Amino acid sequence: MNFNFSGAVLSQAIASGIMLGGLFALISIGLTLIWGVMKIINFAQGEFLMVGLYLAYFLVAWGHIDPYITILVTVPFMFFFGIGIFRATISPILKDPVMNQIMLTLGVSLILQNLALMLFSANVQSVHTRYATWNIHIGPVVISAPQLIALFGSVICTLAVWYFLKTTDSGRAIRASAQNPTAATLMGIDVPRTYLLAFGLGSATLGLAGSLMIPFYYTQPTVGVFLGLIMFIVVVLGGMGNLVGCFVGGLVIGLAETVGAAVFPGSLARVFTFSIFIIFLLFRPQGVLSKRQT
Amino acid sequence: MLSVKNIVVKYGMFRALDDVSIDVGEGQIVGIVGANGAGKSTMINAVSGMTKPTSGTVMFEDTDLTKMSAHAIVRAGVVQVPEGRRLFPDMTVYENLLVGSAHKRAKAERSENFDKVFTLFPRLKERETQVARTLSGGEQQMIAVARALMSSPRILLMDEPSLGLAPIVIQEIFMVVRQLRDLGLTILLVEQNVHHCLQISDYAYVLETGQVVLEGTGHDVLENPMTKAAYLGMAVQEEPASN
Amino acid sequence: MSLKMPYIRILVVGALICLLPLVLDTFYMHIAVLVLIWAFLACAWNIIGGYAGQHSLGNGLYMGIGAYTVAYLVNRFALTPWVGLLVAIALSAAAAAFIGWIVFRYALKGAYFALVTIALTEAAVYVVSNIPALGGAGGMQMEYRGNSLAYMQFAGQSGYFYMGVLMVVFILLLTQWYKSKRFFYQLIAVRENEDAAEALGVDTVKAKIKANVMSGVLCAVGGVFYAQYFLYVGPRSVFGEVVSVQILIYAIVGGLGTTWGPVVGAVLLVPLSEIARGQLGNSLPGSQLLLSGVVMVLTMLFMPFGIIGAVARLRQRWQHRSATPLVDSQGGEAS
Amino acid sequence: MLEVRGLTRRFGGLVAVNDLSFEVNEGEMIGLIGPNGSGKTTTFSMLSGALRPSAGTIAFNGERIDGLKANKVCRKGLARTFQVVQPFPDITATENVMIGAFVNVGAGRQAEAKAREMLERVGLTPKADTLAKELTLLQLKRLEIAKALATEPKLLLLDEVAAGLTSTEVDVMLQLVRQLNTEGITCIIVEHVMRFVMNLSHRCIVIDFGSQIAEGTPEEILNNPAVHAAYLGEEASIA
Repeated sequence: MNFNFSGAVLSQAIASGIMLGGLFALISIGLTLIWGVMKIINFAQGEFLMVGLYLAYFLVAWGHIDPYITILVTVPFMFFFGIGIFRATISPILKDPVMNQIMLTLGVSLILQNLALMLFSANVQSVHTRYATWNIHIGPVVISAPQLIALFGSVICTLAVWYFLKTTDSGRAIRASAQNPTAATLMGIDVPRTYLLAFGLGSATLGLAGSLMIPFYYTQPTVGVFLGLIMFIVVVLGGMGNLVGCFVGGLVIGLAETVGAAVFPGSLARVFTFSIFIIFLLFRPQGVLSKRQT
Repeated sequence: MLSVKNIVVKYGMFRALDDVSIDVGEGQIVGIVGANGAGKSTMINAVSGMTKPTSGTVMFEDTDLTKMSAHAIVRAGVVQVPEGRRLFPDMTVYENLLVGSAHKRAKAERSENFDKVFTLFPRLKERETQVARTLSGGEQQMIAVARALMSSPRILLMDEPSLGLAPIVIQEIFMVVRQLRDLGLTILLVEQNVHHCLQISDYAYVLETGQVVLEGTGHDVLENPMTKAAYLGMAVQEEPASN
Repeated sequence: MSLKMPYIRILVVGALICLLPLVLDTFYMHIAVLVLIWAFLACAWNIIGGYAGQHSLGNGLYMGIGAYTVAYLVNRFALTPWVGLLVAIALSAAAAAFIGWIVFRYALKGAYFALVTIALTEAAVYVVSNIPALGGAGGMQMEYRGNSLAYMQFAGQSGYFYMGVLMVVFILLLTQWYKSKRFFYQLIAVRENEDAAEALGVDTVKAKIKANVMSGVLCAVGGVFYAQYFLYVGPRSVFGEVVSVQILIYAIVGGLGTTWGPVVGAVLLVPLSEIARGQLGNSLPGSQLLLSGVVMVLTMLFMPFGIIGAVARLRQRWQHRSATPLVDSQGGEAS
Repeated sequence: MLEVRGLTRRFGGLVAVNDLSFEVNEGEMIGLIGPNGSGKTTTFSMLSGALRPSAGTIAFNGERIDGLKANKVCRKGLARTFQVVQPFPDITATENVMIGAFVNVGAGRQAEAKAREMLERVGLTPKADTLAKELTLLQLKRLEIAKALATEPKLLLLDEVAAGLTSTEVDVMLQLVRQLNTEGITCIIVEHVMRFVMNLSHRCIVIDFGSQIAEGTPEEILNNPAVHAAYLGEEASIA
């Protein structure tokens, strides 16, 4: 291990960690809604992001559309993509044991991953936009502009989803259906439709993530494997369905990755991230922010 | 207003309701009493669409409720206050009430309904911003009733509102039920608490193992010795238990 | 039916399978060996996933421990794989006991259990990739030391084939034998209803840990065999999520918690995906995993109890229709 | 045989069971009754080890068993049935009972013989090879008893074995439980079907809001005004 790194390295690591954390928070908002709030299991969430990334990639690379304008396409597309997948696969077995849902969505993830492999090959794809070179210097620390935009996007998206859940009738219907589906039905809420809406929205946020990430990230058929696991880690850390917690959880994991990478050699930092996750699951399953329930 | 005809509900082999008919007239409180497992909750759930009957009809004025989904029945004005409250535990009192009035018809009357509910339950106004699960049992029951009222019901189905509450709170709850009737609401009330229920009921049915064994005005049923028998098993005890 | 019948069936099928090398060419012999490897691993997973109902998504961890242990010991100390096998058993038993103790003591269930097991097996990938002595990300090649049982290496595929048959027959006999034992009943009780199991005197935590160890050790044995066959181990080829999913998919498709389910699943799916890889591997990469995904989705949607479960249900329905309904003497109509 | 002192259980702010003390003697049949939500099932869960008491002690044959896990309590000879039947749905009735039998028996063959004997005892022999999920409610309730009996309990906790049964079925169940008692098994019965408890119990303990409000023979209980109030609601009128 290498402990004699300079202050500059550390401050850069922290800055990058915050940027990465914003990214992790952004991709995890959807899962917070789907799994955290609605308790729907979707192990293909990472592959949904992969779909969003590819869509954004093609719009930018082939359609020559500005990445931030692709949002107009990626978000609605992912909304209906999510609804389609939900209707065809998850919804019929929503009442089956949890394990069946896990297996089914793992199957979906295998399908999406390998379809992408067949159609787009295993090559790493990325786009070159004028944004890529925009950097902001704060003392010795360098921050890339697209990453900063993604961080802002993550904050805004978190607030938007929070506002939606808190203040609109549809948002409250989603929370009510999750907390007590029977009572929700008895209050005149069409619960199956509410599930569909929640899943669609959770998927749509990944369209947004795809568009915001593509200027500085890459895409590849297996890009969702690691990022999908990160989403689950962030949601658990954030405390299942807590949107603010999700943001904090994203930052924690982002910092763990970059600071870890400065300390541990090679990709061992990943092990550090996983360890944080397992320790949290065992000792503080209610997440970073929530108080322990008695 | 509500008329249940020859309804049969089966859980597997078990007949929870076996050819039961009841009628609820407009502006009445109709009580259904009976011991645990007599089929009272099944009755309520069959009306509100949560359980689909094997045979028989449930008519609400001119609509056949057995053909409608549960949430559509609520929108039509038949609203249940479920057993054990079933609040949305992590939402505030105010949010619980808002969820109650989320469908179109109720949304139009949302502000009047709020006024009505807060006049009936001033205590809920004070607790507006508290999370539902932190409230006492009695207060939670009030939220459940208030939440149902928010969806502009024409008939209210109440399933054991006194369950697990202290005697003084039970009194309060029954007073509210009577008040609601006086405001013109129709109520179907299912209860284990026989005395209270029958005292306020205009008409009542006694259920035993899925069948109506007695019916009449609340007063008549209360005075009938068979009512007690259905509960404590006193009359039956005199027979030899062997078969 | 005699009580010995299931054992005889396993032995007879095993013996018949031994005739296969007479008719199969090299390509199909390779597929046959793969079928045996995956059938063995799926049977091993079936103990914790099928019988105890704890769907571990991380059994690649134990397979990897087996494969890496043997590869390292053979390469570094020129030991015979048989010693490696023993060490692998010890190591995997320790790992499975420790992980089981932590996970089951804290009563992790459902998605949480799945996630922790994935995280563990994925963590193993990153750990191993960073240890130069284990070949890092590139993995380890093993030397071919000659056709000898002592080296667990064979010139042609038939040596591996017979060894694979022995292993699968062994694990089937073991499962069948255990089926009448207290331990397996306790596992099934845990799977079906944990509270009720506790109330009937079953120490559910202990039972699950034991099952995890049994399953883990057998997966490690499968890993040893895998390493000896391919003479190569790599972080992603024996550890990680994809491998772990592959281990369980055959059991799930074939029929969870049945003796033959994992074998049926492997026999049907492995050749399909290998042929897909052989035919389409160049033009359409990923076709074999795509196939796995489709099969998994269809299984969950239309026959969640797998092929064996579906067949049993069909047979039952057929019998029900032909038999006159029994009237229950006590459960008559309410009076 | 069983000595309960000051048993208390709180859930957050709610006191489900409050300072409950009672004794059960060998060979007795005790009815534990009270209205819905009065804490009967919580009491059972504490006795059987499924739930840890917040305070108080439970001694079984002179040995403290409070705080032991359910499987240990069961092996000491205290078995329970569940209010909501808890079968192992995907295996046969015999196999269900075998799991209980394995507490004292090691070999599969013996366990099976014992399971069949228990099924015979509760009158479920015709359904021995039926999957548990295909049984009717009455059969499941019998299975529940057979499973508990297979562990060879000295004390049996019966949680609402008659609830949901038709009156003919209640009679059948009544005979079965009485038979068990004459065979020397001590029982505590939680029950809503009053006819069932009143016919079986030697002694009844009545609880309401988690506290004991009366104790005595069935006749005494039936004539106790406090019990009437708890069950029927107070006679006070609503002004």
